[in-house]
Amino acid sequence: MNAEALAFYALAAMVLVGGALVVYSRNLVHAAVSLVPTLLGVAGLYVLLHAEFVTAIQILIYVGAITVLILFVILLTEGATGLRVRQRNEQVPLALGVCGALVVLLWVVLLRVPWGPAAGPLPPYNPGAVGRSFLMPYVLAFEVTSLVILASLVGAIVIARREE
Amino acid sequence: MIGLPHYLVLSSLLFGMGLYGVLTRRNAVAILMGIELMLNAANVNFVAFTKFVDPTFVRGHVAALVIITLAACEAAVGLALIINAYRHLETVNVDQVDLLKG
Amino acid sequence: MARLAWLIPLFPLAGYGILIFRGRALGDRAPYVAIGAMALSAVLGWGTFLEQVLGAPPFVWRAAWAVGGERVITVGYTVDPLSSITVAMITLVGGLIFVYSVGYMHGDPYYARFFAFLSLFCAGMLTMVLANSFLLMLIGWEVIGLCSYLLIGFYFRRRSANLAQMKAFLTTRVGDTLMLVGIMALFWQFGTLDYQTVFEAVREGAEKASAVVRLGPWEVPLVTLTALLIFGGPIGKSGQFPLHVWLPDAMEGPTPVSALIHAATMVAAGVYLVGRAYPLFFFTPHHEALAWVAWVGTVTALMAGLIALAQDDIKRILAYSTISQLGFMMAGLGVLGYTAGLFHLLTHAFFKALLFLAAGSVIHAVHTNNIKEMGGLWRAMPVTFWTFLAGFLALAGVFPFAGFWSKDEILLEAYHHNPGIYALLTAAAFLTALYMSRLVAYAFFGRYRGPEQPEPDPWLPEDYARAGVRGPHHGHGAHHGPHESPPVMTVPLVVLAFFALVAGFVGIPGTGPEGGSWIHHFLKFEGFEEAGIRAPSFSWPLALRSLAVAFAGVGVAWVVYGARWVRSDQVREWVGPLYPFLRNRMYIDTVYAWVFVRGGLALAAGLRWFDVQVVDGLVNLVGWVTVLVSRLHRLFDTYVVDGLVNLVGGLTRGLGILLRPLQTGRAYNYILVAAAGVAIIVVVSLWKL
Amino acid sequence: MNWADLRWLVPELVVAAAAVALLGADLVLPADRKRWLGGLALASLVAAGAACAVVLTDLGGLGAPGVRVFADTYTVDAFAVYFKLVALAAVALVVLVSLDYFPGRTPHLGEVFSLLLFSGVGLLLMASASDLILLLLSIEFVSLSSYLLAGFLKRDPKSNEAGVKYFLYGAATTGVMAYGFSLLYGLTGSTILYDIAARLDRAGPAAYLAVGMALAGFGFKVSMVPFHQWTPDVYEGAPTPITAFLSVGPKAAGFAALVRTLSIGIPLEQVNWPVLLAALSAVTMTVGNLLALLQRNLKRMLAYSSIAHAGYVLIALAAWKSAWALQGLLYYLLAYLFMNLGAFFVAMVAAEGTGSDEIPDHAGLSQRAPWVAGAMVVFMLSLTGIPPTAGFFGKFYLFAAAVDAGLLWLAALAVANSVISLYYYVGVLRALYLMPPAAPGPVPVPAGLRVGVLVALIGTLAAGLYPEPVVTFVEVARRLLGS
Amino acid sequence: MPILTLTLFLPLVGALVLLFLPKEDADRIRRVTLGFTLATFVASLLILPRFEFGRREIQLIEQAAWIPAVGIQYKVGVDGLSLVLALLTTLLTVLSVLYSFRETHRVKEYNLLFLLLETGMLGVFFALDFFLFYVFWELTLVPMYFLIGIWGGPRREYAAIKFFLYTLVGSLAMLLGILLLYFHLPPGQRTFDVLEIVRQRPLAGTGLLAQLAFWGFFLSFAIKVPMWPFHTWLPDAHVEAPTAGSVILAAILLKLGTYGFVRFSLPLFPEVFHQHALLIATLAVIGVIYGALVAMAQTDLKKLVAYSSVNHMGYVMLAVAAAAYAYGRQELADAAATALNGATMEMLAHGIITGALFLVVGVIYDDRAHTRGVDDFGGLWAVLPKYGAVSITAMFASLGLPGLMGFVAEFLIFVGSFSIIPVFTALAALGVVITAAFFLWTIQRIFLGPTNPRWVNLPDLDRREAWTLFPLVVLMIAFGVYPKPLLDIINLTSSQLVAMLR
Repeated sequence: MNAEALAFYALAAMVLVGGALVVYSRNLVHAAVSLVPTLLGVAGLYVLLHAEFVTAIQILIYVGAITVLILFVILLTEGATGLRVRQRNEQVPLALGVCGALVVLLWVVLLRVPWGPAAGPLPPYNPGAVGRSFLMPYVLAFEVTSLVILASLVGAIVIARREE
Repeated sequence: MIGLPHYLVLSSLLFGMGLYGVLTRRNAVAILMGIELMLNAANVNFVAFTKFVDPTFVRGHVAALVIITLAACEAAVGLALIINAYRHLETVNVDQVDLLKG
Repeated sequence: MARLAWLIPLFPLAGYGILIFRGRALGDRAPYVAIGAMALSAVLGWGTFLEQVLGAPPFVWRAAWAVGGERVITVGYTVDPLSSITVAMITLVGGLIFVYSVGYMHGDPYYARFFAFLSLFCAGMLTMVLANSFLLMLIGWEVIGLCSYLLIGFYFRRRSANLAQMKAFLTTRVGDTLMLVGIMALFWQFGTLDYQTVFEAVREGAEKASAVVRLGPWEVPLVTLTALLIFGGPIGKSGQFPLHVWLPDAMEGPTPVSALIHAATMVAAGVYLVGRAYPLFFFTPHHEALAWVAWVGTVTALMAGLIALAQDDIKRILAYSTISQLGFMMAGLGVLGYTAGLFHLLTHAFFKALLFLAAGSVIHAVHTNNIKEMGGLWRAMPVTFWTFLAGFLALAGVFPFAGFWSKDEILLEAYHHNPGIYALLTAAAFLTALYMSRLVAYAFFGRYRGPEQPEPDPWLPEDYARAGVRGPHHGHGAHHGPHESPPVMTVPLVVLAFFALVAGFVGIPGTGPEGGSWIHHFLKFEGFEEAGIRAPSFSWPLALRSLAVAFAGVGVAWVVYGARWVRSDQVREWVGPLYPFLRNRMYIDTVYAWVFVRGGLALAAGLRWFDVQVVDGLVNLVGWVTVLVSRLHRLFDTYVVDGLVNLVGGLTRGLGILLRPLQTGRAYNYILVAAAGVAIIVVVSLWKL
Repeated sequence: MNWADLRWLVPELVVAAAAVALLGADLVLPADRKRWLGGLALASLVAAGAACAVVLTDLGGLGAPGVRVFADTYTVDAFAVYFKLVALAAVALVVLVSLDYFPGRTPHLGEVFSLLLFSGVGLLLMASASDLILLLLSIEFVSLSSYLLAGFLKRDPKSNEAGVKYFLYGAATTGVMAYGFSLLYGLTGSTILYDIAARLDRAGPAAYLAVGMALAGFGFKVSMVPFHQWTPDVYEGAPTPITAFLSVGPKAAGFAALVRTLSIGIPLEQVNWPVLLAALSAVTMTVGNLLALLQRNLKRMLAYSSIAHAGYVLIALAAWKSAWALQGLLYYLLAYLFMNLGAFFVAMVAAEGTGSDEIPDHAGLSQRAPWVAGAMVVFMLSLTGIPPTAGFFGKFYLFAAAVDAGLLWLAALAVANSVISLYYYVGVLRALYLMPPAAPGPVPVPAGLRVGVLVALIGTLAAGLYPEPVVTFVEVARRLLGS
Repeated sequence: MPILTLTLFLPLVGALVLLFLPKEDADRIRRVTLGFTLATFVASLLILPRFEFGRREIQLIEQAAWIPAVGIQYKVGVDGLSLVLALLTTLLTVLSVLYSFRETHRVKEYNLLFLLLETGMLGVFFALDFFLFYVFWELTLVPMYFLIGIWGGPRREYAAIKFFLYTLVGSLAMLLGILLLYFHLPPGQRTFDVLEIVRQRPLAGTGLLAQLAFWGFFLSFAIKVPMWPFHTWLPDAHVEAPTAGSVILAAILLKLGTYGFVRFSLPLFPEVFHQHALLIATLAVIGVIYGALVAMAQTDLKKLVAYSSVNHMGYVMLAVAAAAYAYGRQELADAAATALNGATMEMLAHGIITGALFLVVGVIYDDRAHTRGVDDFGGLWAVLPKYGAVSITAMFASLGLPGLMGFVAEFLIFVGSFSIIPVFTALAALGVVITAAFFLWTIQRIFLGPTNPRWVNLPDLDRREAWTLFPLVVLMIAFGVYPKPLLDIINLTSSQLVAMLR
């Protein structure tokens, strides 16, 4: 087992355990905090996949912004932890079945696909490649993303603002 | 050697977990967290595919970046809606928010 | 003249039009319109008749009436001996009855309406007679049926009249429908309804092997079947067994109506039609259609004679007598006595109209129809009595009255062609004399047994007010017993009595060429000659035999009702159950009432139930279930569509209700459905595709 | 990038600029002039419409092939322009009626119009996007602004609830769709539809998986069963103009994106999606109609009916091999725009007049607002598919496509569904015409709504009576889709 | 002058004019409506001088491009069949509107709907393009729904929606049939032109598809006729509809079904129709006898007349089935033409007679007795002599009394059909007796017998009512006595159809 594999399995464990806690934890704060290792694990995977720029953004936005936002809201709404009330709804068994089925389905199908060979090696410094991509074919996506952010923020502020 | 299937299995498990969270949580914020897991699963796929299938144009990276941004926007919008609803309905449990049904 | 014959039915029709629209304004003058129109028709009718007598060739005129593809359906009229003599008879008898009605119906609030209907009737009858195709014949045929319906129920406030008119129309309609099917069959075979073409085709077809229709176990030649179906019409209209039941009830109509329609003309239309369509009956294999006609006629003659014996209503007795006489005519036609049957038709018209009118005069005087409540009238009403007597003798077949000649012809033909029928007809002739004598004895002899109180007028005061007339004029109330009718009524009686005496003279041997009678010469069927059938010549022994039979009938009646050597109730005891059997008209009406009327109504009610409950619903089941389900869910909406629609509606609503719980309002439920949906979509498409 | 390519984006740019400008103007304008914002929005939409016409001319008219810009990620063709016009019309009409609706209900008028325009931009992008990333982005753009709009009446609990539900459901389906897109990317190594089509041949069963998951996102946008369940709740809870907008704008754009994705990106040889969609179409129309049958709330009924109509439109995809299919889809969505917006507008009038969305409470509206009620007759008949309305011609097209493609069973099912739908549509007319008025006196009709109803009415009737121009347009749009 | 288009759209113009009249001015609305219907009637009469009586084909064709992209055009024309039915339509609309002067409830909407309905009905008869035909076909449903639903009796909502749903099922089935025909034309020649499709018979020889299309059309027309067992919407609709609505419903709308059978089913699917002709004849005969018997059991006058419609339309269908059964048999051509003539004649006769009957019922129910129970009356003839005369005439016409129009129709149907399907026809002839029975019984219960004292003060027909009924009675008698002029027109189409079927 080489280092890559070792790193992969460690990160995978981190992601999955974190994810499980996010999903299972009765204490919502715990759940939110568990997001951090999960998202960081995913960031680690990005490193393994040579996606350094994505890793950076993942850590910045996800871990830095989203998780904090979520925690905020939990603290604002459910009396900090949400422990007072039942967190799980009545469709657990069904959900388990559906999710299990879906995962098995994904495995059954995806593991049989003869995934296409790479058209070449990754470019040496891929933040640059990402940048080129963003500026050349995906300039429109880039610009639209900024519009989306603008619209979301404006709307979120209007909605979230407490009115007199 | 860690290949594409490894990543796919991992992402599918993450996806399933996220979906499970979405499906079993009563709390809207918790559901949102499940959704974030699903989006991360998709992102893992995108980035993994970039390496193994489309290394030249790194479109997967672009997609992942876009999705991360969208996730942020969703979180902002969603949490705003949830907070506002909490102010008037005094709950964030989805099954207690049921003026509309039938 | 013949070219103008189309006007003959049009005059009364015009009269009808005028009377319907201007009748009330005309008031008491209304009859003049009708009589005037009738007179014009009579002039033309007699003109054409005389023309034919003088040897004018038959005249036919046609015009297109309808089209079907390349085919043209024509209507038109024929003037030939048969139609012209019948027209002459109708216009004469009709005109006299019109005149009589002026007196009889005077003061009725619907005076004009009465004459209007009579005029329409004459128009229809004349159309029917002059028609040259089954189509126009059928039109006239139904119009007279309609008028009969309207006139039977003329006193429309009377329940009994209403029932009688319906019975009449429906019973004859049964026959008419059979005839309609027969006409359809004719059209199918020959593509036309024109008499001439049809008859020629029938004659030609007679030689060829004709088509055969399988009716259950029997195979019937198509021609025969057609002829018999056509005969269905005459059976209904001419009151032949088994469709005779309506005719006695039809006496609910005013007496002139009984005389004109239910004695002289309309009921004879059936006989006329058989005569008119004689080739159709004759050119059947072995003349088998004619055999049927003969037997139906014979049975009718006998049956009606028997029933007439046990009736007390003067008009009813005459009605059964009419049925019986019509049976005679049919029998005559059936036993190859073409001329004999039609001859009897003509003579019968005169004396039966006479009898009815005279009976009307009696009723007018005594206000009852029951002969047991009359008596001794010969003194009070001499003219009526003597004319009635003339009619009676003619009917009974006493020499030299008209009935003697014509009835004898029939018996003669029967004797030659079918001895069995001859025997039965002789018995019927005996019965005729018997029941008529009974009638005369009860009504005119003995002492008056009538009530002092007349029966109530069917109209209410407001009817008179509405019609602008003063009300019943012939002084009811204080009444001094029976008295003679006014001249406007008695004069027609006298004229008719004259014809009842002389009309038969045209049948005296030697009046025609080659020693035959004139009527045989004038009215003859061409087919006989070709087939080598010769009419038997008059024979005195036979004539005397029938005369003896008539006298025997009169004699027996005299024994019981005149001299009363044997009391009638004793006779009643002797015959045991026969009397109630006959008195109740052999229970035929009763059976019909149960089977057809009640049966039909029950069937209708049953089907209505079926329609509402089953067809419209699949209901009691589904509708009930739907309602129940809907109630349970408190979702029943006021506008659920019933019927099959209800079923569908129920199912759809049910499905909707089943789906609805999925709409919980909880987002995570929805997402579960979506996720499961994705899984299912993928699995199914991978599995199936 | 080539700056000249921007000329194909003028409509999008105009609307986006206006949206941003509105935010600025909102800060400047005094409270009593805020209505001007609506005017500005309308003006920008009209300008964008004009720009669309210019784009069409630049393309070389109707008959010319489309252009692909930004390395094939964005396709501007007649098909796209058609949907852009439909989207602009939808937004414009909704802005028009919002002018009467929102003042007094929310102080944030500027944001309402701005968000409407933003989602308009999203719609324009959806119509043209030929790249998965752009597609995802534009769908999310529309979605995010829609979540906000649905929950915009902050003090109305129903609106709050609608916003939250819509958001949770939409975000979840976005997650599924994103995962599906990632698989498509992995299978082909590209996110551009044209490349995907060329390289999908190695995918095998995985293509079905990817398409199935992607359908979740599209299905959510067009209210296809089983991704429909948010529809009634959100439609009922959202402010009515927004409901009206949701029922036509995102739905039309969703169909545009779905059609483009499937027809360009997924070759029939790899994924037999018409059969799949035939089944979905059947289920969708049936479920929608059956549930609509039970509704007494007008908005909710229209929500289910909008599910049913999604089912009808899906016939076009099921009958894809027929030349009539896409034309039918294009025509139907235009018809649906007019008739459904019209129905919602009348619902707004009725709700204003009677203070309720329940159908029985609208009894006798024909006496109180005859013209509006008369228009409702046309809309309901059109939704049922009775001539001479646009809805009929649309159904005619779609049924024809089904018959042409040999899908008689689907056509028969659609017929049965039309009959069921008659029942509840006529139920509305029954209340309006057959019932005695619940209260005396005329119902006031605000000016904006009046114009809105009138435009919808004219559109419904005109497109039904003389569909030739539209027919010509859609025929060309079909021929040139993605060529 | 495009006379057909003018006739067709005059009522629509009238409807538009009405839109702009104030609804309070009921009198003016009524007069304007009457004016427009009269103008339409005159316009329809003006077709006659332009019509070439020697030509069997459809003539006076007026056409214009409508949606050329898919082969849809505006194309109208008339032949004998549609001409007479159009005349019937315009006449009866005038009379209905005249009768409806009594209506005081929501007058504007009422008259507007009538005008719309008239355009719809005329359109069905004139249209020569399937799409156009379908548009008009559906256009007749909507106004009728409202007429029943707003101005109807106590169960009006139920009856209206039942009518609407039932008939919509049929018309949508027909739409699928039309589409099947269209798509079996060779690509490039696809058109909805009726004449072209009839000429090509695109589904001939396609087996199952032709069957499906045939039954699609059948369902639509059979519901409209209505044939047994699709008839149950009819009694409800008739009973609940306002009088004028019943008149139009019975006189014209039912004819749309039989018209469809003759105009489309026969020439389009001769083989299939031939194959199922006996089945359809069976249904027709059941309708005849069943309708008559159920009518006999009714105590509601309107229901009685409604079921008598089932009975009479059964005759029409019998003739049509007979004509279909004669397909391919040269020697039966004339019989088939006769039957078809009879069928068309019956359509007209039933229109006129049943129209009159419903008016007659309306006269007594709407303004006088306010009851339709047959047993509530008695002796009315004494009180209302004019009314009685008209009613009795109409009833006798309905039961097929010679000299009145119903007879001509039934007679031609019988003699024509008997040559083709004798047993069925003979059975159907039984219906004549039952029809007679229930009408006579009705006459007896209403007009004859002792007068019910409740009604002794009822007024007789007033002038307006007389004017509504008078033309119908005149027509009944005129064409009953001499039907040839009418038959000459009708025969053009029948001969053409028969020639086509050889």
